[in-house]
Amino acid sequence: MNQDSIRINVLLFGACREAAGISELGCDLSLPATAANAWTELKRQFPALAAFERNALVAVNEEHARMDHILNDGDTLAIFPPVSGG
Amino acid sequence: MNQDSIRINVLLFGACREAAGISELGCDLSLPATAANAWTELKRQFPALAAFERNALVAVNEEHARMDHILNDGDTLAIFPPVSGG
Amino acid sequence: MSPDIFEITREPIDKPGLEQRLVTGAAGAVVTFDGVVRDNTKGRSVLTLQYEAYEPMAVKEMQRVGEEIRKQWPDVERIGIVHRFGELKISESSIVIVVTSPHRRVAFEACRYAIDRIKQTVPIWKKEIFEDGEAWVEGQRPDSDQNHGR
Amino acid sequence: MSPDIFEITREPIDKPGLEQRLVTGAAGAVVTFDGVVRDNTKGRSVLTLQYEAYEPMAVKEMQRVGEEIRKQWPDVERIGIVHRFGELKISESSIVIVVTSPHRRVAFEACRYAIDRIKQTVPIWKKEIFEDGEAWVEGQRPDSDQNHGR
Repeated sequence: MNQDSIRINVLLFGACREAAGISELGCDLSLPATAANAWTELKRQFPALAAFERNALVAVNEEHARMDHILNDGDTLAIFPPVSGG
Repeated sequence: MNQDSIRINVLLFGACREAAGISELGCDLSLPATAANAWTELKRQFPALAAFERNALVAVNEEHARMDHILNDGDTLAIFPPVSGG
Repeated sequence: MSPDIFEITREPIDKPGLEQRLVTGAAGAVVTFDGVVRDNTKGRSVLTLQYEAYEPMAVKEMQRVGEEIRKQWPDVERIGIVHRFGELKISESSIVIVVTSPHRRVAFEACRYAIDRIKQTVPIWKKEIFEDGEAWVEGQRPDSDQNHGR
Repeated sequence: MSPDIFEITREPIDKPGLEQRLVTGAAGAVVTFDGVVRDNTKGRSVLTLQYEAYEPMAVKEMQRVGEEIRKQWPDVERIGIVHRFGELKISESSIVIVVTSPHRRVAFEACRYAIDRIKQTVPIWKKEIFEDGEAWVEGQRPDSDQNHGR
């Protein structure tokens, strides 16, 4: 890995996981990288995720985050639809 | 019992029962008779009840009632302080 | 016959059993209020509480609270109210109220209404036993509360 | 260490056990919310519900709800929140929330706040399994709710 890119861990949950057909993967991103950049890359790899364009939420390292959140090497990015627990 | 008087059953609860030192008694009242008349008679028999003059509540035949409720022969009159269950 | 439950008992209240009897297939929310004996009143240590009930009237008044709830919240599935009397130790339950409904708002509102009303209308009295004395708990006069009238 | 309880589990929730761990001597009110699986959604028969959780984050978010409660209602004695995941049958509990406090108002308000917040912030998702199909339950976007921001 060179210093112009980072590797993050991606977790998918709920309908996003089901659409992508995968629950966890590694993802390389060029710097500077935001959650939105990761989302774009994931949609490229898993086109079915495009259905969640307006609804997908993200968490970085187990904290709710916004799409403009800046990612660092080794971060865990979770992608999911609005929560529906309880 | 003649037709000018009735006999009622009286029940006392809580601090009223404790003050009177009795939980149940029969009481004869001249007609026409209200709960207030019964209360006056009870205070005569059990002077300690006077301490509840402002607080005593009544129920007639297991229904909350006002002091001007008219009593009939055989009625059950309950006398008690404000409730404090729960 | 109403499927609701209104009981007065000397025995410890079986809360899980009560809840189980009230969870219907249509229920999505179960809200339970459990009133337990506190170890103090305004800082003064309580040893036990003695509850006294006018039993038949208390059951009737609890049923009336149930009717009021069904009128105000038609979506309620089931109501259960069990009040204990006799001598109760610290942390024992004096009253358990269970309301089930399809959605949570109704169960919360109806359960809270139930305990508020019971404290106004159900003929039960309690006396606190302290280490160095005892005292009847003062109830509110009904006319001091606008909600009492009916 | 906080005496409050925040757990995610695959196993059936032990509601009486949870309540017992949270009833302190100073507690006079125990309010419990129990979310159970309804047998229908808008009239369509449900067979089971499948819950999926982002486990470590879900526990963190439940703890955060607990912190919010303690800030808003300092009189709360104890908070317990247990959320189950996996496949649940009709009338099984998906979540149990218990709040104890000296007096009832606080326990009611805090318990209701807890379930409202959990439905907004805790990363758990559910899918309804019908006789003839299945569907993820749609959550609300956080920005559609003013309370979400923090």
